[in-house]
Amino acid sequence: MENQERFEPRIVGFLCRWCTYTGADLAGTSRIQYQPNVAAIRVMCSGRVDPSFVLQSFAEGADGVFIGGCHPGDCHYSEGNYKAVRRYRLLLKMLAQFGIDERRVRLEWVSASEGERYAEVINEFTDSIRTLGPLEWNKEQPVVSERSIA
Amino acid sequence: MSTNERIGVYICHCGSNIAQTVDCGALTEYAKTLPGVVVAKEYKYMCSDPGQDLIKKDVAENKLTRVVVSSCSPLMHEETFRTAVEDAGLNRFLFQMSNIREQVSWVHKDKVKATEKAKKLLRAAANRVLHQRPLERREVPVMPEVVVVGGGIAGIEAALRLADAGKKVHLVEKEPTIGGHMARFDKTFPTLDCAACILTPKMVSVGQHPNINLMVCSEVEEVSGYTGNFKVKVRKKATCVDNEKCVGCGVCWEKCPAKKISSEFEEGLANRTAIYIPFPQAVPKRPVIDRDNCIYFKTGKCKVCEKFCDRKAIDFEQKDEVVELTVGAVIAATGFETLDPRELPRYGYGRFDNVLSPLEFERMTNASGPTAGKVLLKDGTAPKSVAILHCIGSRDEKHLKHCSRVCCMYSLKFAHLVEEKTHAEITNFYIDIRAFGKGYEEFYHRLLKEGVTFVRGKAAEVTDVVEAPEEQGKLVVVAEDTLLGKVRRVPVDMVVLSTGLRARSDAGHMAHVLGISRSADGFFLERHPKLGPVDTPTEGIYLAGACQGPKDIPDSVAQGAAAAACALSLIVRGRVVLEPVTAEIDEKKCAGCKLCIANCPYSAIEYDEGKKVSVVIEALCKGCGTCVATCPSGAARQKNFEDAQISSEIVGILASM
Amino acid sequence: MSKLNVAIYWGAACGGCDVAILDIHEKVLKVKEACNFWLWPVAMDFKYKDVEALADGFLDLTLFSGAVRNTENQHIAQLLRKKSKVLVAFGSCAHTGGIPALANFYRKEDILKRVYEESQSTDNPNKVRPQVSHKVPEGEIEIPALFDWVKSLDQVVKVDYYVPGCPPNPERIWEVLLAVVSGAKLPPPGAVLGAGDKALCDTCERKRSEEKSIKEFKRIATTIPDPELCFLDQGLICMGPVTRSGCGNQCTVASNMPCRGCYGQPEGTMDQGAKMVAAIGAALEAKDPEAIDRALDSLPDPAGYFYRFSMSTSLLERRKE
Amino acid sequence: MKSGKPRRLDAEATRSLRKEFLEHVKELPDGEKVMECIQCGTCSATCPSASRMDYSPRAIVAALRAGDLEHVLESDSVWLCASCYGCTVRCPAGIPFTDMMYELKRLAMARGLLPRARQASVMAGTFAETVNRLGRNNEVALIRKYYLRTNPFAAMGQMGFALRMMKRGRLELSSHRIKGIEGLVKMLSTVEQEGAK
Amino acid sequence: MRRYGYFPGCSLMVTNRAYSISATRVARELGVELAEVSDWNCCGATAYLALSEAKAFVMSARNLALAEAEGHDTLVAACSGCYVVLRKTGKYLDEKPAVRSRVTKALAAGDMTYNRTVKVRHLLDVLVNDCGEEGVRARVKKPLEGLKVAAYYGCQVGRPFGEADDPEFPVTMDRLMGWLGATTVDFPVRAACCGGLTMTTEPDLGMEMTGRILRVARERGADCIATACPLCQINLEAYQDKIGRKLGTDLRMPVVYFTQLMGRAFGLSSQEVMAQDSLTDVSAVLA
Repeated sequence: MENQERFEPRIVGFLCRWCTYTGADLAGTSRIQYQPNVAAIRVMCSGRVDPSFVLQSFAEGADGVFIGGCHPGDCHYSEGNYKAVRRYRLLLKMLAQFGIDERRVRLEWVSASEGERYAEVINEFTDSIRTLGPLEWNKEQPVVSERSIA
Repeated sequence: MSTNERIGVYICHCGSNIAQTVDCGALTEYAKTLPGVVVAKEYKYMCSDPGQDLIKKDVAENKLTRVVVSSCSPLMHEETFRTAVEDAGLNRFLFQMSNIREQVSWVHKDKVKATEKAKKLLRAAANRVLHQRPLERREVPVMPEVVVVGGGIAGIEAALRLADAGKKVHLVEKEPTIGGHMARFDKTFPTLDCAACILTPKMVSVGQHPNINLMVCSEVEEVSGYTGNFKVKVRKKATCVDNEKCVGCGVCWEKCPAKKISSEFEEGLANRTAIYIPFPQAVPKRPVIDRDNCIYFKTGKCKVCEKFCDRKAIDFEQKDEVVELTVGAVIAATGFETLDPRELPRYGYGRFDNVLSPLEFERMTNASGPTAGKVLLKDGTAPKSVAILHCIGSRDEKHLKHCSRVCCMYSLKFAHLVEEKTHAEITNFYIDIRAFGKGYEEFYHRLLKEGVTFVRGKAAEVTDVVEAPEEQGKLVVVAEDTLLGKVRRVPVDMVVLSTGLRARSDAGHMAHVLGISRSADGFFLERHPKLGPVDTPTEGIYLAGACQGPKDIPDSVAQGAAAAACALSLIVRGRVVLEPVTAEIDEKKCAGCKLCIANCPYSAIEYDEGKKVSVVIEALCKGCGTCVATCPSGAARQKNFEDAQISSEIVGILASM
Repeated sequence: MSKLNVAIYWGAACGGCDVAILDIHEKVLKVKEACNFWLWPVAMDFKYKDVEALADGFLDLTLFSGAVRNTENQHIAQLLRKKSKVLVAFGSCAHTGGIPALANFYRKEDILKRVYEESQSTDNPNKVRPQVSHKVPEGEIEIPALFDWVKSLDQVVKVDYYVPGCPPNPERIWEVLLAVVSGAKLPPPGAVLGAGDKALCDTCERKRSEEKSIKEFKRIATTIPDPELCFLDQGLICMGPVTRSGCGNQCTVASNMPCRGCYGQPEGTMDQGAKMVAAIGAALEAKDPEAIDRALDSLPDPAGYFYRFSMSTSLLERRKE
Repeated sequence: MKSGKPRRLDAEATRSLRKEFLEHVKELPDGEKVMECIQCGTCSATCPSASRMDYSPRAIVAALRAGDLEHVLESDSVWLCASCYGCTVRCPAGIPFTDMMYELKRLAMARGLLPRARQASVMAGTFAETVNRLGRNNEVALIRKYYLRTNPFAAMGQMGFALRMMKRGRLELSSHRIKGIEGLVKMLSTVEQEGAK
Repeated sequence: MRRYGYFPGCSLMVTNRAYSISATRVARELGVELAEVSDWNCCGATAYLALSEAKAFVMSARNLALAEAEGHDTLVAACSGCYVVLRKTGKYLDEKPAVRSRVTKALAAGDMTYNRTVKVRHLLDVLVNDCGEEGVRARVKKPLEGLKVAAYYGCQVGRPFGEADDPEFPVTMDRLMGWLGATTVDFPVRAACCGGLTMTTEPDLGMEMTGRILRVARERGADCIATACPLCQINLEAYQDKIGRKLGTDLRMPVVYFTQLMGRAFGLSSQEVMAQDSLTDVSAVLA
């Protein structure tokens, strides 16, 4: 294993501008180190995260998708995070039918003041995706895998 | 992807903040390979004038149509660069920023991996900018009035500043009087001015100011709307006194037969009546009826106050009233609480008579307080020895992790007052003396000269277990004198616990009402710890005083004035520019399923019965984008957060190098 | 006006689309007047070699129904593409994979095992499986190879137009044929013909509320729906909001049945299933994850429901191997 | 505080002792908080044994910072800890002092820095011996061996007590060995083979 | 009948059997079965921890695994020392993967597994909080009227995490004594350490610590000290004469287990609560 290059997961993050994105910035101003695998896309609210984006991310080759929103009760738009969590639970259920482990998508509440928590959550999520291994959905696969079977 | 657009990419070194972790040269070379990019440059400080000029020059010379800057967080400098792009003649929204400082160079050490992540983010931004559209910003008028929530010294200062500038201010206070904590203090550090002497004139000004609408016994229940146009619902609790008729003559509280009610203002060291004013200098000087303790409300009989009131100002039938205000700005000045010393049973508060909380001690030393300013033990005698215990609950991760900032100084003030009033032996137990303000260190030296003893060591407990004859009948403070490395047992007559300051227990609720965040310590979170200390992320909502973190009086006053200046600057402008992030619905695509209407938290979408489509009312839309995520047919679109824009970022992040 | 040269073919399909063509009733005679048929297996006897013999681009119009499931489907699709000026993906299966593409939720091996070993009507003690080539006394015969997953027509050849539906509405078929026959100016290639641009709700007359609050999902098999009220307001999943209009609301209005989504997604929808998750997921009443999951227990097969006709062209296309 | 001339320590040895200790401490839940000590002295003032310690709990952290752990381990300070957790409960920095004391005891034994309070280490050793043999403790066997190894004369002072206990049948004279002792021994030797502390 | 896994601990087998016997007995009165985990071993205790942390965890984990295998989700410890070590082991197993894997491996060597489903609780917590005021009061037949008790918790009942009560100023036993009809005296040293094993290793220190508790109990006018830990009990009762002699004061004081007082209030005989095992004169308390 030591000779092999470590699997570096490719993870897309969707961060709400008010809480998690600001919390991620706080991790930066506080110089808290974490793993570089999550690249963040800023949205105004976790309620803006269309499940289509999650599917698109997997289809484009993501190994994991992270969604960050405000804690329940703290949404800048009052209830966007509740909409996000409802969609998220249904999405997980549907992804399971596609054979995608539900641990590959995570919705977490990280507030603007939780820079340290952001780093912890990202590290933990990155490690868990690393354990799950690559998903490689976008890798071209043969349509006929074995000639012998009709 | 082929494109006619001409993108310019600018990589900022941010001195060495970015450059030491991200290979900016490689990033610049990489930028040149991206679709549509015709110019890619790196510079030491993109946000500086020469940096911005670089963009402006390139837009003209290279006929750029889009601009990308890789630098700090957009929350920091997006506006700076948008303005530069606009100055160069492009629409300000044909610009995209990628955050390679806060989310790359400051959080990763491995230069190779950090550079790789910076490339991903840059590629996402360059992809996205191709899908961005020119947008117009919406201007809306700003309502000229301001609500100040909380009538402590910070709120008073903010209200007076605004009112003096000719603006109408609504000052909302929960208690029956303004004045806050400061009204309960005797002296103030380090100058030892009498708190009442400097505060009460300001309170009177508030009460008399024609531009101030003072609402006591009132609470803000709801804040809606947006910058410049907030609707604030205030509940005015029934006080059972008609303030228009009442002149504050005092006959009602003199006659009230319910006299044994513990006074909140006096920390329970004195009693009050059921109809009362908290203290003689209260503003407004109008009594309120405490319904829980009023004999009439408890038994249906009494009404003594009504009988004696010749102004006919008593109204037992009075009901709560909800007032809706329309204002341009809101200033939160809701203050703090002191930690309840019962949380730390080791110090014996509540078990021993002569262990006092700081507010009890403030009242005791106050000339108009329950002991007329005398420092007395429970048995009425003067203490011969007093211990003052610093840092109770503060700097303690099990209670308040933060330093409460004011306790060292108020402890020194207490020591001085005890010395002045009793000549008792005084011992301070401290961890570090933090005398950081103007004249504070000098005050510490004064105390040293006065002969007050300082033991460097935090008190571990206060006990009445006697280990030596001299401890008999005393309270014993146990602490390690860390300078000597020796545990000391100091027997005293009285202990004052300098408890820390914490966020109010209703701070979570208030934050929710105001739509603002709190920091880890529970206090309200400012927009920027250095450059926006009284701002919140929502323009038009400002913070003043200890609701943002522990503060002494001068800092609270300064913040009150600063918040007033911020609010004033907003309402004097008269108009405010809103970010164009609102949703719109393409009537060519909308099938009228109404799912967006069900999902909008602001009722900002209406159904047009004629066209059978849903329509966004832009003025009400706050731009969360939930309807866009919901819209099944792609008819709803969020400006500057369109599906295609977000999708192109996903592609950018995941494309292989 | 010379007659048009036309081919009609079915790939992996049930044949319903061919029947739908016949459902234009007596108008079919008008079609006959305007067209020469060169291939229509369900109606007439032609051989592949007859088609192979045609000059490239000889056929003016080919209607290809059915998905692409095996090497034969692909081979004929490629052949017809070569011979046709205009190739139309006809019906849901050719358009988006249709019902056959629900197989994409299973591994090929599992499907073969089920069909050749486990199904109740199977008697196959030696577990014989079809082979791609097989020797018989007459020589070696070839059987088409099954693909790992089902594809839409445009995933193997370039398609000019799409006519959605399971099956397409006969009225729409007639309009399409009329347009081609009359030589009218056709829309740009890639367009969907015989369907509306908006979602089905546009043409649905049911009353819709402005607050959706779904406590649990009901099943059409055990519920008699209110015929006036939007299905979603009744807790019944209706694919109308994420499905193109044009079907004539035969299910939602005429039959009191929720839309099953056969017309595919409207233009602006990124992914039929994901959008359904977004739209109805957000409309649940529950707030905490456990309560949400309890409500979702009443929806045992969301993917099957949301991608009943569109699996091949969905963002993920298939189950992870 | 320990008096006398400060001994010049071998710099490398000092560093490695400190490093090893910190590594071990950081493995404790909240162990890393030892770095956040604010030297307030709450621990020492709480500790019932502090008056007899050369290095009070606070001073131990100070010594750790100064690279002076060796002196701490040569003193009997850590052996006076009665494991009452008072310091741990009160420490405003959240340092798990009691667990840290155990760590220091183990380190002292491992390094052969035998303390003046030899009794405690003998007690620990004797206790472990008994438990390893029986699976459970037997007070009589424990105390008997302990006194034999430390101060046989002191045992004489305990005679009255023992007699009173015996009268009430409160001395377990025969040893109970658990049934699963074989398995337990295997488990413990697995740990030993792993080289775990 | 509520059923809990029960871990008596070595010292309750003979030396402090009065505690275990009275505990089991009053528990039964309250409808609680303390089902002793079979073939348990030493918890890993204080002294063992000083030698090898890893081995101590394995010792503890074996007991937790036994309880789990017998289907218990709660393991009740009567001895405060065992309670702390067992609970600490649980915490490390939960929080420290390295400890978990080492312990798992060691357990496997003895053909055992532990899935971390057992919660460790103290006997005092269970009898007071699970049985509740009503449950206890309903059993009281002979209220301990007039009895002034110094409720002595010792240090480890609520420490270091204080889940069931305040770690510095616990009140559980005071509440219990009230239900039994007794009163408790103001007892500031309620959670002070008795000295534990220092009584043997550092006798001067141990006697100082134990002596203080006895002295304050007398000063505050207590008729007896009630304890919830065998080590506290033995230190307080066995050394009181010796310490008294050393200090030149009379420190004599009955020292009993809280369970013995419960038993008496429930109407059990003094034999049933093992009064005969006491070294102090308990006639006025347990008679």
